[in-house]
Amino acid sequence: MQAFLDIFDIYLLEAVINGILLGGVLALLALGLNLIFGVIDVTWICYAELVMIGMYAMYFIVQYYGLSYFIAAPFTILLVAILGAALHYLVIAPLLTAPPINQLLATGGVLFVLQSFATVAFGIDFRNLGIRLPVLAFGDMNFSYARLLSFLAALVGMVAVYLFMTRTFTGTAIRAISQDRQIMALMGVDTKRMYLITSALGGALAGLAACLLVLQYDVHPFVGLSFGPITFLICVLGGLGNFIGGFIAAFVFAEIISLGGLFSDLEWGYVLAFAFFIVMMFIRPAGLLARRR
Amino acid sequence: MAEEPGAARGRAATAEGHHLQLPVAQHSRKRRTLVLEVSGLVKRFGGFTAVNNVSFKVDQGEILGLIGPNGSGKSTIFNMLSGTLAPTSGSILFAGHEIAGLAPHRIINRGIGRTFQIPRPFRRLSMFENVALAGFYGQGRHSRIKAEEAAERSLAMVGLPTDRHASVDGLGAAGLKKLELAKALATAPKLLLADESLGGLDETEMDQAADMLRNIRDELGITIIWVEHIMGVLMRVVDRVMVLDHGEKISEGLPSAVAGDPRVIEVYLGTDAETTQAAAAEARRRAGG
Amino acid sequence: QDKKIKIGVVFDLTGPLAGGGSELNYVGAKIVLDHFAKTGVEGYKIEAVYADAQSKPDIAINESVRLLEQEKVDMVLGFFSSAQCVPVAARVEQLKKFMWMTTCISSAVFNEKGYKYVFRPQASGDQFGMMTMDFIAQNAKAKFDKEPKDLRVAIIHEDGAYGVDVSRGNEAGAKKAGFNVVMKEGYSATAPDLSALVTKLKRAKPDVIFHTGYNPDITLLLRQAREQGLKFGALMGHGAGYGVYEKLKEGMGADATYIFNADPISIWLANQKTMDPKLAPVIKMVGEEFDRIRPGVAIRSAHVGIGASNTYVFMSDVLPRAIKKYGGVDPDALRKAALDTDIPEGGTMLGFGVKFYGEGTPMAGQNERSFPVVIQYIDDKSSVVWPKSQAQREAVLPLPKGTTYSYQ
Amino acid sequence: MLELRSVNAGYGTFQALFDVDLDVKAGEAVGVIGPNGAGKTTLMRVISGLIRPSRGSIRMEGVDVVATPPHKIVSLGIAHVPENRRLFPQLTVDDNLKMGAFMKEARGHYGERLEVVFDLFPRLKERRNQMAGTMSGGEQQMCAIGRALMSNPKLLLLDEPSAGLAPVVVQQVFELVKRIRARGLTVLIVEQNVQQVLRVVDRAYLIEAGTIRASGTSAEMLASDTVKEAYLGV
Amino acid sequence: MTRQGRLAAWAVGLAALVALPFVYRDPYHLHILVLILIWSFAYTSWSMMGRFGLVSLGHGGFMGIGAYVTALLWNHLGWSPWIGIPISMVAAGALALIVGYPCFRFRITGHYFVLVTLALSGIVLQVITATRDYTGGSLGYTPNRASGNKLLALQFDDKTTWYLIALGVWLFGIVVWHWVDRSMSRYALEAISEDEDAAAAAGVDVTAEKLKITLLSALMTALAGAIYCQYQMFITPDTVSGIAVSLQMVFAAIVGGLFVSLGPTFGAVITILLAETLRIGFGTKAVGWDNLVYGVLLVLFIIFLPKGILGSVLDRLKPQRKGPRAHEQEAVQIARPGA
Ligand SMILES: Nc1ncnc2c1ncn2[C@@H]1O[C@H](COP(=O)(O)OP(=O)(O)OP(=O)(O)O)[C@@H](O)[C@H]1O
Ligand SMILES: Nc1ncnc2c1ncn2[C@@H]1O[C@H](COP(=O)(O)OP(=O)(O)OP(=O)(O)O)[C@@H](O)[C@H]1O
Ligand SMILES: [Mg+2]
Ligand SMILES: [Mg+2]
Repeated sequence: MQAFLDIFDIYLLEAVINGILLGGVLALLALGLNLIFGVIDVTWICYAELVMIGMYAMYFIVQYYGLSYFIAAPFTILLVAILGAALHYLVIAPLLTAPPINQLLATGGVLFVLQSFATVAFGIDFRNLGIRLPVLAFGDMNFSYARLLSFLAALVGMVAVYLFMTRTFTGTAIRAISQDRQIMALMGVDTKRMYLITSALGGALAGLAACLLVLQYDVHPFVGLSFGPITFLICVLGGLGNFIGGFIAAFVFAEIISLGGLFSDLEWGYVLAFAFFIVMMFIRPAGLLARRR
Repeated sequence: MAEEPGAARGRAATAEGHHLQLPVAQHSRKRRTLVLEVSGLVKRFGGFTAVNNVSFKVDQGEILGLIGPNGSGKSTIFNMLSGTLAPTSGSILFAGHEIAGLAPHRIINRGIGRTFQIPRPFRRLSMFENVALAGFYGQGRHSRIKAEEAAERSLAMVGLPTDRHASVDGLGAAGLKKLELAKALATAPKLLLADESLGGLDETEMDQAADMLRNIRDELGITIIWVEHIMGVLMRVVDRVMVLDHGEKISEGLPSAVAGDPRVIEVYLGTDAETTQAAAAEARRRAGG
Repeated sequence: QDKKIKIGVVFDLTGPLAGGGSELNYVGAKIVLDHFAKTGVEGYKIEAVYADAQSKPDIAINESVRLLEQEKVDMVLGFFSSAQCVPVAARVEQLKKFMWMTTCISSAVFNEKGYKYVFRPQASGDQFGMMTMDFIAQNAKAKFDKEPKDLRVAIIHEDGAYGVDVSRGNEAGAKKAGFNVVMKEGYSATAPDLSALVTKLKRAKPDVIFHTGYNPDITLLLRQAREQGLKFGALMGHGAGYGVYEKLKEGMGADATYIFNADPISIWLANQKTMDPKLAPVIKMVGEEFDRIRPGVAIRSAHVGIGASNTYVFMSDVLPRAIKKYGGVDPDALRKAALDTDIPEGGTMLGFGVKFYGEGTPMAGQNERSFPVVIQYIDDKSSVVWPKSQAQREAVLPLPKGTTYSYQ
Repeated sequence: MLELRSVNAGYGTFQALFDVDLDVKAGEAVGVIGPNGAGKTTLMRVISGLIRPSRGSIRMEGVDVVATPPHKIVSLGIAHVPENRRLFPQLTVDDNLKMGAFMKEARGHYGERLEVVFDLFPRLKERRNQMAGTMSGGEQQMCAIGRALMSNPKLLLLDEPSAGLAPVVVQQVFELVKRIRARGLTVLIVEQNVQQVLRVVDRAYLIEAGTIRASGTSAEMLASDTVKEAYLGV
Repeated sequence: MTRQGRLAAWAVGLAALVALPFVYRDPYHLHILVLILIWSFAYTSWSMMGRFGLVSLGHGGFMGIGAYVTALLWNHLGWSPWIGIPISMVAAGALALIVGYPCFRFRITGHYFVLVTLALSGIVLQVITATRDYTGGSLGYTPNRASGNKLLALQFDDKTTWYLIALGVWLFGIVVWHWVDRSMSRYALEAISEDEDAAAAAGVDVTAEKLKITLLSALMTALAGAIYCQYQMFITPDTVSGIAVSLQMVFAAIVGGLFVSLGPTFGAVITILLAETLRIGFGTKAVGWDNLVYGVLLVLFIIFLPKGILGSVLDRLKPQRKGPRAHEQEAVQIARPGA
């Protein structure tokens, strides 16, 4: 009983809230991927590496050119958006009719390219933006502004993307495109343009994530590896293309990592999260929010 | 080996002659060997009831026509009979055994074959392999040789080439429907569920296909449930008709009776009623003769 | 015919470990090798063949095998990560070739392996861990005003070979000193979030945190610690990430001040008065070369010195003896020469002496005279604070009031 | 309105259409009949730009269709209801209809058009939030026609609209074709259901093995021996 | 080529391969050859199911289990790999069944399947790391050197022996591949990969067929892991387990060509040789460029040779093997499985 009470202290609450804040980070990352992977059914294994490039962009614009963070952010978002569009144009477009595994592979190649490009161009050093935001303190509990910011961005981004996808014609077309590409022309949709728009949008969201991540993490060529796989799992756990589901899944995942890590070694938190993912796939194969058939 | 479609037709014609002397359907109905007994079948999708408390029986050697407006639940019933969907409730007795909710491959091994409304060929396999696959697995994975024989027989029966390497890609709508049928036949079914085997065929082909179905029943003694919207052909072939509307059975009986049922005319036949009745009458004439 | 020795040099120039210090080691080693390449050693030409292990053990194995069997090098030198040293040492021993490790510190490399051809002048990981514990043990009463059993210590480490080994030393040291170990935990250096760890630390309320990690996990941990309001009395780092002050400073700004770090002493900090006088010009040379290659670095990393000094020991002591006394550079000559090595304290740029444990002992091949030192970063300078013999100033302990992490 | 001159088209090395000439005048309903694999669907695809002719010209109200990119052809006023419906199965009925009104010109009239379509197909209104893929065949056909009407086309291409529909619905579809015409739309319709289609259209073409074999008014076609023998059988 | 001709070609090729180490003794090259053979076997094992659209990113897990279980049994219990390898294979097989059964039962396909298996390899990796008191964590693990019988311990010092072992194992993989290719199961699995419902309607027990091939593939992959461990005498979670290894398998198999028996082998040859040459070629002068070029080449291969190198080459050699398929994509969209 005593052991039980020991667990329910203020630190548990802190861990819960930190889980939520980590969830914000993950949700932000999952947002763009969900658009690409979930909605238009294109596999960007190198998604986290786009974020990495974005983080470098932030670092260099802020550190080298001395521009303010808020000027650097739109630049970065634009840059990664262009990168996303280029990725589509150069790599994905020729493979649209090939099996999805070929996309996985080609973007896997891009992952190598981006990592080694970063190594060659920016070196192997870990770089830090050096901006340290204040901390919000509630008694014994403290929360970082950087994470609150990501949380808010994720929330706003999720709502915006959701509305865009469901309310606008372009959004609907984006959702339709993966289901029947050939017929899109009959609707008056320029498929190529639609793909480019979506890819740029996905890239822009990766850029947004980069802007906020750079406040919390060091940049190095391999930073993507810490996030890539989890982000994919989150998209699927929430249900592909389901933005609200993805948002919630990010929090569920983050809580498991956070609380699992509180009670045991950090790895077991991950083991738990992965196992949870697998089990959930069996129980709710179409995502957390889907009704069972 | 490859048989011309015409050849199949020729054989169908002989079968018809044979039919006149010994009406199999008539004969077996007298003995009343039940093949299928469905009672209280219900299927819900979320809050929507697609099939509502449907019960019916099918005799050995019978061709039962299943008709009804679009979305009335015909394919859903087929899906439940063949195991693709599990019923929400109700019982399905096939040859005296409960099969409701069994896995599809179990049901096929028990002897229920089906065709899909929209043909689903395996494009990575040759035509022959498509059918041989069904022959092997549909008959309980016994012998590869037997499966290949079954494949040759079924392909010949529907009038497709039995060449082992012929690709599926060359097939048009009619060919795909035939392939569906051949696949179902290769599983050596006792009961065949044919879902819109005529859709997309031109009129000559429709007649051919209808002959083929009858032929299958007469020659192989396979019981058939047939879903179709083309009344002119359906009514000529079937022994009995069942009508669904909004998931419920609204009429059942001999083609002529059903074709005259005002409710059926209202929800389903519309101005087609007359032609349908004519076709039904022809069927009766033939059956009665 | 030319007499020459071909040396295969393996470090990580790409991948996560490169930034963690491996590449700086490489620079140090290369400076020394280039230096000797100009003059040659005892009439032997020096030819170094470099390879990049890409922070992956299997590539380290492949490259070593290739250098030995394809490039026909006479020996391999280098290696930063213990995860690479363990398998490569086994391979080299199997091939009966000679291996000189400059860096990787895990005691698992030697422990009970009975190697004959593998040598390491570097201090082993558990020594690092013991050293910092010893330092705190000697200061507990004076600085914390606590009995050892009341002093709460937390041991956290990245879970690679390096972190695990150091933490073992920490644990042994804590036991010896009689500290209250309130927490001991490993984590993966690539973990995207360490807030759970920080929460656990908060709950454990340690006086001193013993941390072993690379970068960026150190920056991440300390950033999250700041954000979550973790307070403590002192933070003891153990080389690797803590050895690169630049990065600490970049990530934490002023909070990097007062952090301790156990490492072989930086060659530029070593007490030159107690050192063999002929080493001073070498230190100067390495420093100038380094500045030429990497201009504008505030504190030259200890990693450069480690690579340089440990390579220098081989080039200036072992190699000449092998040639002169044992007639060549074949593995057996090198082995015998290494076993003869007997450098007193103060005989290397890192301050320690060199004498290898002999065959038959559990740690055969390990330098028995090496030791790390504890330094403290204060106002962008690092100063040795322990051991007493090397100390350059009094340690600031515990963290002064008003600093971010101070629990006072 | 629509004018095809010696159009040749095919798939890869396989040629499906040979020198096809075809005219549709404004306000007319024209049928295309022919056996399976004759090239009817190919003809429709060529008109709506899904495949490019290898030779020949296609003009819609004088505008060269061949030179127009496929997604712009809709704005010329051509809407195509493809064979087998080709709905977006994972989108709701509403979203499918929305896709029909994707064109800039059509977006403004989205509300009105939706009402027109729901008026024609009340069933769709009941099912507006159902995934199109889970609807029955007939419902899907309604949705497909509805989707095409959303763009407010001048010319409607229907590829076997009655396939798989219940007799009443088939009648409704043909009724609908009449009503659509009454609204001033021009219709080009491919059908297997020869008897019924000849009752609604003004003129028809018989196509076989990729070439036009016969053409004429409905009455002429009904009387024609070629047609009779091939289709009206019995 | 006729059947006899092909058999003769195989026989000659094999004889040459067997003779090779006795003629050509360069140890480093033999080392690379052994690695190529072992990895070829692993990639072939992966393609066993990969070719049927069952894209697994969990094979790193199976490989890790094969390697670690064998080594752990040897070090802690002293059980010879001759016993340890079968046990490790059983363990990997059991895991494959535990995860595979619900996956197939509940129709987890496509992206969902890929990610479930990805999570699986993540779990294996983390568990190996977390149980560091036994497995050495990310430090890696070394099987103890045998003091007695080398054969019993499956430890050999000379490369020729290893080369022959690896060759045997690789050949075994190719034989299994052909055996599956000829079996009725291949029809079933091809059918399943296109349309599960239709396959089920043809009488195929979809779950069982998928489980069988998954089991086979997992067992073989575990064997590959164990052999790799015995040869390298060292394993880390990163080299034999986890996502990176799984991805590597997919890469090589696809680059070589999934649908031909020698495709994965070809993939291993290409990827390993390419990586080695690039690394050695660029050396330490242009650090990072090797992976950059490797990545670019990978992308180019996939874009221009989508069926894999060997697959595309064979296709070009006999173009009309299966007729034109250009319109395939147009036709498949009509009915999605599960709709
Ligand atoms: N998976 C599903 N989820 C929700 N509703 C479904 C699903 N499958 C079918 N339905 C609905 O159930 C009803 C019956 O469908 P079914 O396909 O059985 O009709 P049908 O009688 O075969 O029609 P048709 O003649 O047009 O083929 C339809 O309204 C359909 O929308
Ligand atoms: N995508 C395609 N690739 C290759 N050949 C095709 C393709 N689509 C159709 N064909 C071939 O082109 C010819 C004409 O086909 P089309 O679909 O136009 O016929 P149809 O008259 O519409 O037939 P149906 O009545 O069956 O719909 C047929 O021989 C068919 O096999
Ligand atoms: Mg139906
Ligand atoms: Mg057609």
